[in-house]
Amino acid sequence: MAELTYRAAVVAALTQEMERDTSVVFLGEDVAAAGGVFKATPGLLEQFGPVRVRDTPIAEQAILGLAMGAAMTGLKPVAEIMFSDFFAVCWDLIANEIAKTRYMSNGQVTLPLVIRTANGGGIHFGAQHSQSVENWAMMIPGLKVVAPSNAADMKGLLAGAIRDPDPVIVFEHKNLYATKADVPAGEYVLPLGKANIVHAGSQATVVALAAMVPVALRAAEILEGEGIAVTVIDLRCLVPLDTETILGSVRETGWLFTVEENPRLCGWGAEIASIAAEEAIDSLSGPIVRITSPHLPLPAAEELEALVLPSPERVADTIRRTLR
Amino acid sequence: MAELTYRAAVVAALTQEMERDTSVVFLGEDVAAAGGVFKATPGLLEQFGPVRVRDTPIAEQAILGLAMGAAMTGLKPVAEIMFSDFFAVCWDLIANEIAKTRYMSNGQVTLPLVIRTANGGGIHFGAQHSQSVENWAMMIPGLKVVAPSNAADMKGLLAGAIRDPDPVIVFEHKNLYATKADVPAGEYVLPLGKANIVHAGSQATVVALAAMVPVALRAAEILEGEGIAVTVIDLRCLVPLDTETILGSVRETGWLFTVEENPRLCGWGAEIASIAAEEAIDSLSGPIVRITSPHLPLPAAEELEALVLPSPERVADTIRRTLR
Amino acid sequence: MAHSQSSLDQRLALYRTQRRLRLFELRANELYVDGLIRGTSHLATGQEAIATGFAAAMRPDDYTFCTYRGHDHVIARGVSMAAVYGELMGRQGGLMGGKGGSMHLISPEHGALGSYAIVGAHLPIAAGAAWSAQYRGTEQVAVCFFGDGTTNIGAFHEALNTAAVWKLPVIFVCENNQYMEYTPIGTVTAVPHPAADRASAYGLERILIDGNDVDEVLATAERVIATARAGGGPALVEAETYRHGGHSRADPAAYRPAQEVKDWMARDPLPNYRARLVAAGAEEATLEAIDAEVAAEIEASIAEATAMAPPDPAGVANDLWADGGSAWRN
Amino acid sequence: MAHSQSSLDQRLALYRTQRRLRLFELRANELYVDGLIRGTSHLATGQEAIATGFAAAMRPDDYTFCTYRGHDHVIARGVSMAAVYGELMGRQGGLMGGKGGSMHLISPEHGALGSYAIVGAHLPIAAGAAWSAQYRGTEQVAVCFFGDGTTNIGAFHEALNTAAVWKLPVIFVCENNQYMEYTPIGTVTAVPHPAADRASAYGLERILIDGNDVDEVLATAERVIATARAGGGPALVEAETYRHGGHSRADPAAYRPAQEVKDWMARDPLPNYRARLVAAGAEEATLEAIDAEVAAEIEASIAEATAMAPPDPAGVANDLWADGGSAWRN
Ligand SMILES: Cc1ncc(C[n+]2csc(CCOP(=O)(O)OP(=O)(O)O)c2C)c(N)n1
Ligand SMILES: Cc1ncc(C[n+]2csc(CCOP(=O)(O)OP(=O)(O)O)c2C)c(N)n1
Ligand SMILES: [Mg+2]
Ligand SMILES: [Mg+2]
Repeated sequence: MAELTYRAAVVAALTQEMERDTSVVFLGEDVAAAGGVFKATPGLLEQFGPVRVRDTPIAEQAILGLAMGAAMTGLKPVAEIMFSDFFAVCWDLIANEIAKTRYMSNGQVTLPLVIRTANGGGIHFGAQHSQSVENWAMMIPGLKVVAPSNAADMKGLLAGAIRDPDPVIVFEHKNLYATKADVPAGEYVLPLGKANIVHAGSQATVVALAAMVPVALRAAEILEGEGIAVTVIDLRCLVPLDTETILGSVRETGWLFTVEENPRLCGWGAEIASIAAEEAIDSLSGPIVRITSPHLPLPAAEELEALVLPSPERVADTIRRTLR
Repeated sequence: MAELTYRAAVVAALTQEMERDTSVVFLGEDVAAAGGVFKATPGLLEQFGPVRVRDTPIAEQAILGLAMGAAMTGLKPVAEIMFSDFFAVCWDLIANEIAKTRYMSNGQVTLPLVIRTANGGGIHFGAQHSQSVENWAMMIPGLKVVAPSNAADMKGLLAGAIRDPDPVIVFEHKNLYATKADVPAGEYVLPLGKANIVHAGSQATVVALAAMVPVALRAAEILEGEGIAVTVIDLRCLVPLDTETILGSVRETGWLFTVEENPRLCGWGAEIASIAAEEAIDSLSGPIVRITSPHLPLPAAEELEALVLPSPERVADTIRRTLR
Repeated sequence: MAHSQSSLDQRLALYRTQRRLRLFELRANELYVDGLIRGTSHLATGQEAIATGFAAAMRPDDYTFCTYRGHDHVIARGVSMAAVYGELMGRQGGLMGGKGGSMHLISPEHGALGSYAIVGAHLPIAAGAAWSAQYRGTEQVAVCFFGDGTTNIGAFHEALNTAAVWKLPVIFVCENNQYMEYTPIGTVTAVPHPAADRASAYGLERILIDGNDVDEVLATAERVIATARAGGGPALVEAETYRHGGHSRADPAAYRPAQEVKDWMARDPLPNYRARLVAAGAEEATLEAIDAEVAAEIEASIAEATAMAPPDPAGVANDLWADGGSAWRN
Repeated sequence: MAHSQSSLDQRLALYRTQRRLRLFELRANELYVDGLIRGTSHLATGQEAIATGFAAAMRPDDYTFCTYRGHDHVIARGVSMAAVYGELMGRQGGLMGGKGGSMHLISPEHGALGSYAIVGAHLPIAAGAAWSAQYRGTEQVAVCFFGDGTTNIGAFHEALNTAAVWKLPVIFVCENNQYMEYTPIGTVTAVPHPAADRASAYGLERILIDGNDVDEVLATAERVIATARAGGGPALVEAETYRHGGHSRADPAAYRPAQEVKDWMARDPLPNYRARLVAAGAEEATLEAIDAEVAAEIEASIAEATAMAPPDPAGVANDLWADGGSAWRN
């Protein structure tokens, strides 16, 4: 165990996998010489050289095309898209090419690649650099979707994503890069698709992802002080989705809340709510309530952004009001 | 009243609006001289001339940039994106620029524009020309979303979309272009955001959209033959969403089914299910069941495509099994 | 002259390939009319010399990337015509078991790394395969075919610039058949030659050739591929040609001036090449024998495909993931 | 010489504008350090001559499109500096009430049609405003500013080709400050001059100018704008310049060679232009008076902005839709 920041865990996972497998290559904008604009990849160029760690032009379609073509022909590329908002300029490569090619080929090709991207708000970057777009990826068949909430998961899940034989989107939350956690020092790999129960409580199930996990945990503490005990599930992955853990908990508590950073409509929580409303309806003691950002672009000013993103207080209030 | 095809209704609406408002202009690939690859816009070039009806290069980002810049400066552009799958190559213009600019500007600019696109499957075009992507648009704050199920609605809703002061995405279903319906002959404009109860029945509420409306209606007939009476709601619009009509019906019937052409995860039905599970939970007599395409790219072969898309039989079976 | 380089036997082989591609599509079109093939398809009738010349210059382990108009490019790499017919008919024995369809033919074992139906997408992907070859040091080359209309979309620009900067072994081949779908390329492009006139924007040589002359295509292909293989970087080739038919099944191509069609039909690569071979000393009998063998081969593959079973419903949810399944939950 | 065309008074006005832009950003940077401004911001210190020269050549009803590095371009069109400071500070009185932030400054009443933070996106949008002007017959021109790194993304290519084919009154101005974020442009671009060397790919004239010489910028701007206004179509201008600081608040710009920085600092547009005006007969006292007036104006606008109230929470859900609200359901 060593205490690492979330951003240091990114380098740790990339280093671990690049050391063990020379077919792992890494490319993106300002990622090599500069070590990434979020300083999440320093030292890789120095350790693995300019042939394996490459700076690209500002051309996201080229970046993902390079990654896809390389994955079709024996490499395991890790591509960085600087901000997840920029998925919009290379969405065809993600949604139409990378996601669909294996199925359309009837299994003739496999695409072992990872797309890393900085996702989410909370740092006052405004509407075009702060989106939470995990649902963009979740809705496309053929993509696996990972969103770690802490440094240990970042190391293990990014390593797991690189070893996974299918395309995996790894959402790194901008607002978590500076957070620290104890991270296993040696080789550390987590399987995709296993949620994590980060707080146990019998009265309600609260499902959260990435930066909303600490928010939900804080809300759980607030409620605990009032004698309300809730379970907090860190989903970790949206695809594969650990419905066993979610439904198992809901069947025990009878209440389901989702805490989503995304604007409301068609967020990942909607999918989970619909699954529970079909498969656990008899266990529900009351409404399924989604706590999300309102359906708005994210405003830039600190005070306005804070009003839009779910806060521990809003989460606690909503749960309190609903349970009573 | 005159019987028109769905594709003829597109021309009828465009003609009606271009005749009354010279600020309405129309652009896209092969739309002018050729009248569109789905033959939905013939005659417009001849009637309105090459200054208002323009063929573009294969450059979807340019098409939507032209539309957005024109909308910011006094025009009401209607842009065609030939297949909705191609939203992926211009997604930044749709999701980051067109949708967010009014809010980011604090209301200083208004974007009265329409994006028309051919959406959906059923004609064996394969995974990259058959997607149902209404949820792609629904999940982005700042976009209104329309998807007509018949020729009359196509004329009224496309006209309504052109008169709407905000960006509206109009999904035209490929598999409906040849269908016919009675369409009001004179000026005809429908408001956005009003769902339509197309079949009344007290035992369950079935919500459908676009090409899934005839599928749901056919299922309702099958069930009627067995003495099961269901209500079928044609949503018509996803944003604004007519939750009054949906929840009102669910409160009466106690059962909610969605019929979605999209692959399952984060489809529009998930959002509706989550709304009902929060606001109508006490009225529910059983599970909310979503009938969707499985979470797969759409295969090309006719037999395989038919297995993936929801069919009247599958809808009827699901409802029958659930209600008993 | 370019073709003096290749022997008569080689040139008879080039004739045979063009003949196979031509007849494959003419018969495919008839199978549509007969209702044996459904969905859509995009024929390259008239453009065979480009696929033929490049395929002849490629190593078996080189990579081909093409578009929805890709039957020729896939077959020219040695893929079974029966498997392609089967895919067009949507059969279990089709190249992709019916999952891909006409627009997405792919056969990695033949180096055919896919047919892409979103304009421009495969240019950066081809660059990626070339990057992989460069990284692995295999001296493989990727050849990427696309149309004139594709030169106006963003992905073209991103792929060309990045490939040039990274000196990737990729050949970008613009098949300029004069039209996007129904719109003449000249009306939507700022330069007369959509690819050749843009080579300088990527520091590349301007290469404009007659895409209906297989000898010229082959000579050019050999030259640019040799350069790329030796580490000299990418090339952008514009090959002028013409679609004999419409854009797709749905298109009668009525928008084309009669004189233009007439002029281009006079440049049909097949009869012209046949005449050139005769002039170069080939026996009529030899050519007729080739025609007959090709016809027999094609009828046999149609029969084989027609006998294939429809797709197995049980397989519809297979092969989304590498584990062979498509589960998104536990 | 270009500048002989403009009178001394005009040139003193150009000096004043550059001075206003320079001081606005130097003070903004200090306000960050003081914690009065949060979030991010991208300064254009060293690039003022480009915004100044073009703004001086534009008609009040012409359109400006710029990027996240857009303070100069918006202020040069006459937008209140207090309103811009207010937006950077996230105040209710800010240009967009705090909703947009530093990267999205917009003021239609001044012809400033937006600052865009996704590289390349605003090039086609600027073409759209130009199309609208062409359609309405107003002889307005759109001027679109972007960086060197932006020339390698797809939207650049689509916008340039389409604008050229439609002969749109739009001027594309590449501010080549030698770097994308931290990566030297030469290492990721296939040609030495990312914009100028690509003009021919769109049938446009090659225009490469010293972006640190406001007289040369103004002369070029007047020429290309006059052509566009007269229906002569678009232009692509590459103006060479240099960022004095890093890409954004987060960047110390340590990656830049000391000699390179030194050479470019010697080309700082402000002291050089000041010296040129003195040589041309301007009084030191006149220039000092301008400096003092600008300083006073800026301190006053900072005071005004600092006094602005924080954003009103009640307004957070306003103005998504034209009806002033953001309802997605009934
Ligand atoms: C991004 C995108 N836009 C539009 C289309 C629709 N489309 C399919 S083929 C085609 C014309 C392509 O023209 P060209 O590149 O010249 O190739 P050709 O068909 O002539 O071989 C168009 C516009 C598409 N498939 N993808
Ligand atoms: C599509 C996209 N990719 C990447 C970025 C991140 N990014 C912001 S500014 C920038 C550099 C742009 O360089 P240039 O065009 O030269 O403009 P400059 O910042 O030098 O003014 C990058 C890569 C972005 N905003 N949008
Ligand atoms: Mg063509
Ligand atoms: Mg730059």
